[in-house]
Amino acid sequence: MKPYLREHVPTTLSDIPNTTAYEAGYLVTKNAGWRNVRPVIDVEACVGCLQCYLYCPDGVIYKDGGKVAVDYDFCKGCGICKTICKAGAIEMEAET
Amino acid sequence: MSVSVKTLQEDEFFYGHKACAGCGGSLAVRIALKVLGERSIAVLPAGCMSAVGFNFPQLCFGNNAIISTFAGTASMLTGIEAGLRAQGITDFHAVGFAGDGGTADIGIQALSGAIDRNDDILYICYDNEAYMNTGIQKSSLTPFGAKTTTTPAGSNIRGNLRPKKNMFEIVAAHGIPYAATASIGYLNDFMGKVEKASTIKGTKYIHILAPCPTGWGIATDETVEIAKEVVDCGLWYLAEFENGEFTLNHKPKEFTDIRTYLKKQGRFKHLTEGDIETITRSRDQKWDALSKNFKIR
Amino acid sequence: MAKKFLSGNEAFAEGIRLARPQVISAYPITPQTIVVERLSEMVEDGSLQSEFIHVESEHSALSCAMGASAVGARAFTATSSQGLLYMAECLTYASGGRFPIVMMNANRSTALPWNIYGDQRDSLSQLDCGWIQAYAENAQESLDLALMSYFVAEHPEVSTPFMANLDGFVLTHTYEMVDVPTPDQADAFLPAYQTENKLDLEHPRNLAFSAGPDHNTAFKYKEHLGLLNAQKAVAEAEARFVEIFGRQYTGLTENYRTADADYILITLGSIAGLARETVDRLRKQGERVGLLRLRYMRPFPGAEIAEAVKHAKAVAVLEKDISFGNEGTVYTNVNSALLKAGLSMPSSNYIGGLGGKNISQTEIEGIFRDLKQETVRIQFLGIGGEDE
Amino acid sequence: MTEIVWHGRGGQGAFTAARLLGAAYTMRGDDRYALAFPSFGPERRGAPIRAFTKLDNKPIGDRSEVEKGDYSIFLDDTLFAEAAFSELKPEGKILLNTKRSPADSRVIAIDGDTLAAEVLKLPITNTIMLGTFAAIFRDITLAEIVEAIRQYMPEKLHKKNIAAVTAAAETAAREARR
Repeated sequence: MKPYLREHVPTTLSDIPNTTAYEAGYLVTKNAGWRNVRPVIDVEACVGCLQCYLYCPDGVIYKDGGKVAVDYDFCKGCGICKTICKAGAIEMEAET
Repeated sequence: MSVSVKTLQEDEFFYGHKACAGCGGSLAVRIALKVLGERSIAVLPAGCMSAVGFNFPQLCFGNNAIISTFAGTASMLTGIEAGLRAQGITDFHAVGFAGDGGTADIGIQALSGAIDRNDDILYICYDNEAYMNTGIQKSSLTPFGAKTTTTPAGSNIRGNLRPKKNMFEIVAAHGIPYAATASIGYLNDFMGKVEKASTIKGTKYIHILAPCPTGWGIATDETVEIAKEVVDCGLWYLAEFENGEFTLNHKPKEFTDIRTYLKKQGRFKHLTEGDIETITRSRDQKWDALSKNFKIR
Repeated sequence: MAKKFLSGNEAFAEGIRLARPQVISAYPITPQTIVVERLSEMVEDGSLQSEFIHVESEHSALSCAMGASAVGARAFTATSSQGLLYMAECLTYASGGRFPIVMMNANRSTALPWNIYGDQRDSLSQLDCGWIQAYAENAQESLDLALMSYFVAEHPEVSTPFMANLDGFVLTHTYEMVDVPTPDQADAFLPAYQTENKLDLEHPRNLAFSAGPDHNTAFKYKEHLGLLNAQKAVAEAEARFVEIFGRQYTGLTENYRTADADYILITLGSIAGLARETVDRLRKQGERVGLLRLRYMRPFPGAEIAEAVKHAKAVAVLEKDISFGNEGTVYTNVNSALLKAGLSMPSSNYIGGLGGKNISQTEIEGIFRDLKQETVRIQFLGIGGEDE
Repeated sequence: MTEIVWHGRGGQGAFTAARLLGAAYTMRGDDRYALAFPSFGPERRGAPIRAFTKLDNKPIGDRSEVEKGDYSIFLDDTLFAEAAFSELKPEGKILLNTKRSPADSRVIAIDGDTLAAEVLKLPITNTIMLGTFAAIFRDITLAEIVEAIRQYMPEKLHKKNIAAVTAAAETAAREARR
C-alpha cells in the first residue's frame, strides 16, 4: 500500500470537502517532471542489498524479484541511490 | 527488536510529496513511518514536511496525518492521544515530526509541557539546522559559523555566532523516559531507535540530523553522505538517554577531517582557519564531556 | 432538576459536566479559573469522566483540544482576555478545521493597562476568527448555553467551534439560584458526537491540509455557510431544549418591549439585566422604550435587529468595547444591518464598562434621554471627572 | 430589594456568609431572588474585603456593588468607622461584632467573638453574624439558614456552624426582647 494517483481531481464546489479532511494518500500529480537525470539500474550488477531502497527520500525504489526497480512517476533524480550503491549498479542518465 | 532493511515493511506512507530532490527531512519521516506502521497518526507543524506533503488535493500521507500550528506539535499530539484513549483506543502511535525551528524555538514550550505530563507520544525532530521552509534563516539549532539569510557572512560578521543548542540534553533534563539522537546517514541506528521508542510508554524524543541540500549548499546526491560525515568527524553524535543514563552508541576510532566536512558545504565556505580551529576545539571539549558522562557502548 | 445557588462559572461548569466532554484542556486565568477548578474536582470525584490535560499555555490548551476533536472526541477549554489573545492563532485553525470545540471565555479587559475586570474587548476583537459567539446574561443562561453550545457546534451542518462568553466577575463570580438538569435529561437533549471530520484508524485521512489559491475560496465559503447554519441549529437546539427542560430561549436576539418602542437600547451580556429594569421603570413613567439583547454576535442577527427596530425613532448600542480609531465593534455591525435594511433612524454608540467600570441605572436612563434628541452620538461612559 | 453589605477580612468568611444568605433566601420557592458576590479582585488574606447579598421578590438586574445598604454587617469591629453610616440607606442598620456598646441607635451590637469562642472554639464570626441577621430580618427563617449550611458548606463544618447560627439567633432574639 502507498499513496497513489487518482483519476478524479476534485475541483468543483461540490467536490471540495466541507471540512479540511480527505482520504489519505490521494495523489493527483506526478513528480517525474522534476528530473533532468534518471537512475538506471543495472540488474546484472545489482546485489540486492536494498541500500538504495532504504535511503531514497521519495521511496520510489521498490523491491523487484530480489533486485530493485524505480517508480519513474515519482523519482526526482536526486542521485542518492547512485552514491549509496556499493556495487556500482546505478547510473544517472540524462533525460532527453 | 530486529528492524532492518530486510524486515522493514514495504508499504510507503509518505509518497508523492513535493520536497526538494535529495531532502534529508523527508527521508527521516518516510523511514520512521515505515517502522511505526499504518496505525500511526502523524502530526506535522507548519514547515517543510507539511508544506510538501499536504497540498489539497495532493495528499501524500498514506496514514492518518494532520498539520498542527507551528508551536503546537506536541500539544496537538497530546490531544490526539488523549482523545483516542478517551474513546478506548490505545493501539496506535501518535508521532510528531517537527523541524529544528519548530522544536527548539517556537515549539519548545509545548514540547516541554508534554514531557512534563509524560504524555504517551513520540516526538521526532528532523534537524536541518535552519528555517529552510522560509528560505534558510537561523534557528537556535544553526551551528556556529553557518551562513544563513539572516546570519550573512560578510567582512564584519562571519555567519552565525552562537553554538547549536543541545536539544537532546535539554529534553533529557526533563527526566523523559526515552530520548535519542540520530542521523539520516545512519538509518539502521535510527530505525532501531524508532522501534525501541514505539515500545516505551510515556514521552519519547528522537532528534535526527537531516541535511538540507538547498540550505547547506551541497549537491542533491550528497545529503546522506554528509549526514554520515558529520557523525564521523565528531560534530554530531549518536546517543540515547534511558532510565536516567546517557549512552553513546557510536564512537569513531578516529575523527575524519572537520575542514573537509565544512568546506564541502556552501554555508561554511567563508570560514577562516581560526574559525575551523574554534569549531575543532569545541568538538574536542564536547567529546571530553561525553567520555566522562556517557556510557560508551 | 435540582436548584443550586451557583456562580456563573460554577453554573457553566455544571453544564459542561452534563455535556460530558471527553477531553478538557485548560490553563488558569482570572476570572475563568473557577471553571477549571470545578471541572478538575468533578473529574477527581468521578462525576465527570474526562481526560483533564494540564497544559502549559492557552495556545496549547486549544491546540490540544483541536487534537482531541481531530480524532472525534468532544473537547472543552476555557480562557479569558490575554489567554484568548495568546491562543488567537489556534482560533482560526479550529474554525478552519471545523472542529466543534466549545470554549468558555470569561470576558475581561485586555492589557495595557493591566486589568483583570470585565469588559468585552477580548472576545469582540476576535469576532472575525470564525467562531460562533454567544453572550450569556445570567448564571442560568450560562448553564443552559454550555449544554446547547455542543448541540449547535456539533450539528452536522454547522461543525464550527463555539465561544460562550460570560462577563468577568459580574457574571462569572456572582451567585444566583440555578436549575440544574439531571444527567438523564441532559443525555436526552444532547446526542453523542459523531463526525466524518476526523482522523480514523480504519479509514485513514489527511486533515488540516493546505489549499492554494485555486481551492481556498471554496473552503472559506463552506466555513462561512457552516457559521450561518448555526442560526438554524440554535433554533433547533432551543426547540428541543424547551421541550425537555421547559425553559424557552429566543434565538440570536431577545426583544424586550420593543414592539411599540420609540427608543431602543441594543446591548449584550449581563448588563441587559439592568437595562431591562430601566426599561420597566421608564415605561411606568410613560416612556416608550425597549431593549434588544444580542444573544449571539456570530452568526450576526442583522435581519432580526432590523426587524426589531424598524419602527423606532432612534436606537443606541451600549457595549463594553471600543475598536480604537473607529467606534464600538457592535455598533459598526448594527449599523451595517440597519443600512442593509434601508433604515435611517439615528443610531448612537455608548462605550461603557471598560476595565470593569460600573454602568449605573442613571447612565442607562441618560442614554434613553439622549435618544429623544434623535441625534447621533459616540460617547464614552465613566471617563472620570473634568480636568480643572 | 434588600441590600446587605458584609465587611470582613480576607479569610474570615464574609463572602461565605453572603452566599449562604442568598441561598437561604431563595430556598422557599418562586418569587424569591438573590444575588451574592464578593468585592471583585484578588483576595489577600487579612486585607479588608466586602461582600454583597441582594434579596428581592423579582429578578435582580443590577449586578453592581451596593452603594447604600439596608444592612451593613461587620465581622470585625476594627473595620468599623464613622464612614460606615454614609453607606447606609436612611432606615439602614449596622450589625456590629463588638464587645463595646455603641451609642448610635442604628447600630446593633453583638459580642460575636465570645459566642464564637463558646460555640465554635474558634475566632470565626461569619456564621455567628449570619445567625444574628436571621433573627433580625423578618423575611428569612433560621431553618432556611440551617438548610443553606447543610447544602453549601462542607459536611464536617455543618454541626458547629448550625450551632453557631442557632446560638446567635437565640442571643439576638433575647437581646431584642429586652
